[in-house]
Amino acid sequence: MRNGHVLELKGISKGFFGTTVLKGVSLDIRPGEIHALVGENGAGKSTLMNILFGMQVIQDTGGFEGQVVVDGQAVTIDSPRRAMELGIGMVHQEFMLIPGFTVSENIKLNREPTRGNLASRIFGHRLETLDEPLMQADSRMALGKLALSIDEMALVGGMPVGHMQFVEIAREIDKKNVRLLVFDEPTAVLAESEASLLLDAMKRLSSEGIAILFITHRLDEVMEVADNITILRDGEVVSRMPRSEAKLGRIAELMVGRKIERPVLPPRKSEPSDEDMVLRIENFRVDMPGERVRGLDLSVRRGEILGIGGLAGHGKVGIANGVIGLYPSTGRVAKDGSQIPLNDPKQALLSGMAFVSEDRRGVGLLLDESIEMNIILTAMQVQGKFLRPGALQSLRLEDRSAMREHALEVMRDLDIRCTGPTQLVRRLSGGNQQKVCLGRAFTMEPEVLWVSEPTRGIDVGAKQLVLDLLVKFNREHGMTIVMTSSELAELRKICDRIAIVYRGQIAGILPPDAPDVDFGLIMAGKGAALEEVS
Amino acid sequence: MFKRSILVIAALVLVLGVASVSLGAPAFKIGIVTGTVSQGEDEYRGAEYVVAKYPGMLEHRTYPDNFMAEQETYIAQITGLAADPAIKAIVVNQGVPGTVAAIRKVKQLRPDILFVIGEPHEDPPIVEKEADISLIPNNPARGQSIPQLAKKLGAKKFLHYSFPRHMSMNDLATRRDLMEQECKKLGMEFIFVTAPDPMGEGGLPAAQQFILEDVPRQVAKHGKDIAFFSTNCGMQEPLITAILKAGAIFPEQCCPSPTHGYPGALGLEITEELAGNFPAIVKAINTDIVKRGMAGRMATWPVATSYLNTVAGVEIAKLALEKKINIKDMAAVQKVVEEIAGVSMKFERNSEKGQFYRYLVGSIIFGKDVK
Amino acid sequence: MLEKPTAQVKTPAGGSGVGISDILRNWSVPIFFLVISIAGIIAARLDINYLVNEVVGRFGRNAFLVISLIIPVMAGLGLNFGIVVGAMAGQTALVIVTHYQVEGLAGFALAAVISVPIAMLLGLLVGKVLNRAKGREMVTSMIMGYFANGIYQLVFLVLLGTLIPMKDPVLMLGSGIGLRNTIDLIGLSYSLDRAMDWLWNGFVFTSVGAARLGPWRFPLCTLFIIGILCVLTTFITRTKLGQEMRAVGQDMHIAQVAGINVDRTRIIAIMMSTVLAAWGQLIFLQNLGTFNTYSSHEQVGMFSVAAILVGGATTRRATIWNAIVGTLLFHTLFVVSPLAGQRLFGVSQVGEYFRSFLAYGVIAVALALHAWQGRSSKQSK
Amino acid sequence: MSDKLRNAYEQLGLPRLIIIVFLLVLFAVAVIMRMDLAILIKDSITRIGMNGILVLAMLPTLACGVGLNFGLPVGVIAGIVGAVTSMNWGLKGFAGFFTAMVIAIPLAVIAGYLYAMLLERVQGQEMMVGTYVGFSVVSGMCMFWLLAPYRNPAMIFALGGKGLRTTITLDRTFGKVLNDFLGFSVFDIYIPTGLLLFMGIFFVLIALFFKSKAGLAMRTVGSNPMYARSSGINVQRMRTMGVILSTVLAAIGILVYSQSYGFVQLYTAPLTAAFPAVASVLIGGASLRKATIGHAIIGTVLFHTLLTIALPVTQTVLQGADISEIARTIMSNGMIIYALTRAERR
Repeated sequence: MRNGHVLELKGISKGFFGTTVLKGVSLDIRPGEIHALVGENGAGKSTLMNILFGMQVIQDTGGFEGQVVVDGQAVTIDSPRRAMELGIGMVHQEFMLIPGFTVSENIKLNREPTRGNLASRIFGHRLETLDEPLMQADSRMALGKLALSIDEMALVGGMPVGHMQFVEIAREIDKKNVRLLVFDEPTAVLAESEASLLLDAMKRLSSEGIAILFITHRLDEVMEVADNITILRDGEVVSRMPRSEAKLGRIAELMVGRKIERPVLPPRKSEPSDEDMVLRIENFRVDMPGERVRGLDLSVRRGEILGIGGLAGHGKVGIANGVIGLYPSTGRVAKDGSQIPLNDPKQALLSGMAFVSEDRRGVGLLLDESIEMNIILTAMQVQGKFLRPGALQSLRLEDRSAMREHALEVMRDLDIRCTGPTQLVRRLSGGNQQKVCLGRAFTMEPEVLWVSEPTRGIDVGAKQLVLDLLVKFNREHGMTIVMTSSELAELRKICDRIAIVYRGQIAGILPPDAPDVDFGLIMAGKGAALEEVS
Repeated sequence: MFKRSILVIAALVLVLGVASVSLGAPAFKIGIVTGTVSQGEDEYRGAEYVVAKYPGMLEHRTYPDNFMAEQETYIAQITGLAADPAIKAIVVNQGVPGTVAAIRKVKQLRPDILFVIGEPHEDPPIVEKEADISLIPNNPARGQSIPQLAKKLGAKKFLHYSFPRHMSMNDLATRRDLMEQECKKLGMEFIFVTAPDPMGEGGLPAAQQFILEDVPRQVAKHGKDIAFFSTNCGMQEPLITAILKAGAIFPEQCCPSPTHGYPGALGLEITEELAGNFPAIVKAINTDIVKRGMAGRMATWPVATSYLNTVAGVEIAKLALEKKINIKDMAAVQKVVEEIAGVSMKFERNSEKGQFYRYLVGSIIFGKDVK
Repeated sequence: MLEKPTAQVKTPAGGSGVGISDILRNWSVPIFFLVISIAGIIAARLDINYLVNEVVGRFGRNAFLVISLIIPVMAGLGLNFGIVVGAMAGQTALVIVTHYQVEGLAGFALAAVISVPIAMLLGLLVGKVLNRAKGREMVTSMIMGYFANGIYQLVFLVLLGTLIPMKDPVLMLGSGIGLRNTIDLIGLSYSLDRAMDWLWNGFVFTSVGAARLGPWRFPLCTLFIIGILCVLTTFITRTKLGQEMRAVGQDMHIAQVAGINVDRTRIIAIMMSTVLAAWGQLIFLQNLGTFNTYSSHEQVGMFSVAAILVGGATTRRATIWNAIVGTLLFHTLFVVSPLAGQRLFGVSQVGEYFRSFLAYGVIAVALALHAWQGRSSKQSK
Repeated sequence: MSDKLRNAYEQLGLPRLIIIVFLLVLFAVAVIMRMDLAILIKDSITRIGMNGILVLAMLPTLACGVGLNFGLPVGVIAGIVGAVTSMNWGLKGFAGFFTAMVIAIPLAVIAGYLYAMLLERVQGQEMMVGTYVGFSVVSGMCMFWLLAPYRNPAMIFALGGKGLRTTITLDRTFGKVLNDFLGFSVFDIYIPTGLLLFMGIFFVLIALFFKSKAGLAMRTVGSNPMYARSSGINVQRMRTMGVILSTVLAAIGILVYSQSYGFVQLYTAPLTAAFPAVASVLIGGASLRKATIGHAIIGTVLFHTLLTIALPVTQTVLQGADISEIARTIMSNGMIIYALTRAERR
């Protein structure tokens, strides 16, 4: 520790397929420091972590530029194992825990203390007996550091998520040489009381000299524990400050605040208003793992583009999935005054809605089918389009020429770049795949279009095209669009109103030109504070 | 007093009951184990016949259809029979693999039980050591008699269907080699053709299909005067069908019997008077074959060997238990078997180490020997 | 600022409940089988002595093979139909031992030793193939059995005596090429089963005053060895290696991230299973006393898998108790059902068909029950 | 041109190329050995025709995501019951054949529905359960064959006088009705026109079905159940339909097979129906995730040609050696393993 830094990142840059994700990011952390790294989704945080942990995906995509320095020594981290050896631990966002194992087995996974025995002397160390008492003692100690009394013999399986998070942390601090711990949005899935416990634990760890890199976008937490704060936006460090100089509002502004020039959108004949609601959602609950909706009320104006924003895990994605019937839901959804049966996708689609899923490859596409098939299939199944005449509805044959004609039209309208309508969707780029998804929904000619994360995982140029398309649908066809996105900036570009979801409910609805700080505060659950201020 | 009299009466009833049972039933019982009809009808019907003939004396069991896989179930069937102390002899027909193991298991606890095995599949020297008597058509001798019969039927060539698993049975392999020598001696060309194994993954249908296709191919290649022989029971029916169609020669089945393959291949209508009546069935087959213009080109044994094995096996076991026959006396055994078969036969033992009897019967040629 | 937490985090209810409903849920399949078996015993009016003798005998023959299935399940490979390959390795060793006429317990031990390298090599190959067929291990291992059978026939029926020099008129066919279809193991017969009978006869009988514990004959030493195997299997689960296997079995991805070599661990699991299967086949055959050169191994996989499923194992979870209970119940049913079928229908062959209908149908239903439970428990979470 | 070649190669895949080359070698050897090519070709054609629909029966379950239908015997038995009943009434020729079909299809629909209900509960383990269901149903039906009230003297056991024979000849009823319909010979090769036509009709019908609304829905369920759900398709109903369709095709398939074969095979024979069909469709290039009519056709042609000619030709070459059957076992199972280990890598 010649210069007193545990870790220094120097000028890290990284591009994926020509898109720059990180631009000259530098960062340094001292022992015992809690360093918060804040930024929106897609700001480049996870890529940075992947680099830090030598994940395979980085090497597979051509490596990175810049230098990683640990204890003043430049190092090459080419595998998670190497990171581990250097004393860098990671508390994963999705739990890397084995549900069928006990707490102590998970804490000691692949680092189990063993004792030699007869068999191991003959067949090698892998046959050494597990030292279970020691495993349990170590686990207890690690959990003790977090001031937590979890039964180390309990199965992880049925535990509350908060406990799993602590087990994950205990595993990292149990590593004897650990000096730097990375917490990747650890509180996203926690209840409030659990979250505050976690923050306490982080402080305790730092007081023992362990450096902590705290990735989050819950700004109140940052304010509570961080020593220093680095703000990342679009792959660049936009600001760096000690907590003493930081203000919540300022951070929020820096984080989301892009010099957004809201493009001048084409005008409408008549602006949507509260007088004419196309959709009313009341006391809506959706049981979507990780994105639960808990008793939400929302109304959608006819002809508007409504944005739904909010942090991951708060249920913004669950709304569309629930309304369309993919996840079990309860409550009331009424379109034009008539109630839509829940949990039945067919009814939802027949009522004139369409859905573009956030899970493009999982739900949105048939990867091994042609583009045209992907575009027309839903409309064919639900509305009976593109079928030749026949007596029995279900045995009517596909109408190839109508399909082809329509597919070509959609491909032209949406500018899908491909070798032809019969190309397999798997071979398309992310952006073009997304356009196929939009084409699929568009073919339904819906009155209300639900779009989830339309720009996730596609490159910048394609992002703009997709947004333009949505505006075009809206303006030219009068289509009401409800767009869910983790990127506030894009919501603010095209939406008429933006609803922010917090803990499964609408925390507030803001105009797109509301100040950055307002968005930041509502997202962070400080809507009440905002109201007081205003 | 009252209580006591009831006890006395009860005891008396019990004693009488037991006595009446023991008086009515023979002093011993015999177990028979055969395959089901889907394996082969003859052996099963033989068992039905003796069960009816000696009411109350026989316990009939069947072994699993896929006896190769369920060997343990097969063994359990036999040891299960032996668990009944009244059982003094067990007749097994056919002696599928596992028989030797079963005999050994039984003899551990019940060395007194007499075993009669029909058509043993396992290696003769091993069976010979364990089974008290084995009955089987004389396969090595048939290695000479079949080509001779084929020659008599006008064959110029002789074709032998089999597959690796059967060719790993020593008797069958020896018979094949003998056939080849005999053919050479008789001036006939010997052709060996591998067929798919009916126990293979394609199962019996694949093997049968092969036979149906291959016979016309061979006839086209070698002419009509070719005799066919196959080592597998399941192949007999399609073989006869194909030969009838192609006009080739068929000396006899693997297990010679008028009811093996012929009724099925000919689509024989089993009317009331035909059912179970061997002479009538033979006549009906004869009429049909003559009608199809195949007189003098097809033959078989006048007795159903599998049927005979079951019936004769039980008879010998019964006589042996009644101490009316010495099983080591080949002539005496032969006499019993001949009586049941109604024809004379040649008997032979495998070696002096045991009673592994092989028998040979003269053939009947359809359209010639049957009137 | 946030308020300080008032409630301390509570520990979750420790351990799993041992209520009757839990027992019913975890052991529903064995209980189902038990009921059917008891119904069968009543219907068949079976002699209990015979039943005990037969079931214990079959347990001794099969338990080892069934237990050999546990380790691959633990490592997430599902039920290993590939133990057929292990059985072939065991048989190869038997051929060698019989050829050199090593008899008795020494012969058995030698066969056990010889079978190890063969089984390990074959297990390695099977493991490599299965690593390329992740998610389809069971179907693949089943086909591997058929494939290996072809190779086995090639070696012992064609190459032996031609490419592989061997002369043995007792074992080989008259032509000098290939093995006969039956091999007599009289020299090895009961060599293991009875290796400890002196203990029983000399010690137990005399000291208890020659009181016979029923007219049964137990394969004492084999049962002892099975006991040791159970201990060993438990031991493996307690080692580093066992822990790695369990981790791989539960979640390959997490195991990989934790630095465990997933492919290697899976291969080791298959190799262990194959070696155990080879020994299991040796035990099976020494008890039978003869072996069918070309078919003894064929159905080993099918029946062992059925047994462990009956014991309540699933493709993802199998314990020693599943194996033991399953072997006992499965074989009870197979001992009882032929007679029960016969008694019920009066005609022996109808009884036989009824038996296989019932036995296989029950296995299908048992599998259905498992999958059904698996789903309902997932939904309840 | 080279692009076209490469495209064709990619479409075909290495395993099929190997088999095709192997078949060509076999034919070449047959020519060199002066074997009767006409008969070999004729047998291959017949064999393809009789097995085609059974292989086709694998497609619906693969398409709807249930996997390989190891429970094929369920449908096969329905077909056999139809055949036996029609024969019992003494119906001859096409009347007999179509009566058999008319009886078999509703039976297959019912059996398929029940089978599908079972499979629906065991998602993920369909293939294992199917195998055991097959065993069980076949054994159960053995009792039926023995005890069922069929009394036609041409069908019952010779000695027992009751119960159906293990194989029943179709000579006098509908044996070869399809094979002989419009049959003719070119260059000594007999073309079973009716058989090929009938098979062709079914291939076309199924191909059309997969282009219909229901067929597309079924395919969608198989390739991405979530996409299907989000398109308003009832996933469970499509899976049930797939299983029923497969069962019905198996019933029709076995009738076609039997009439060409000339016998109906009862008792344990239906057990073996599944394996060749599974092998064919896998060799044809189908995977558990994707199977098309093309795969079924290529698979049927390759596998059954291989089965038909591999044995006689190797036979002629290796005069007298036992190796031909063993070689065939190794090759066909090796191909299946190859397919199973490759499927993920496309």
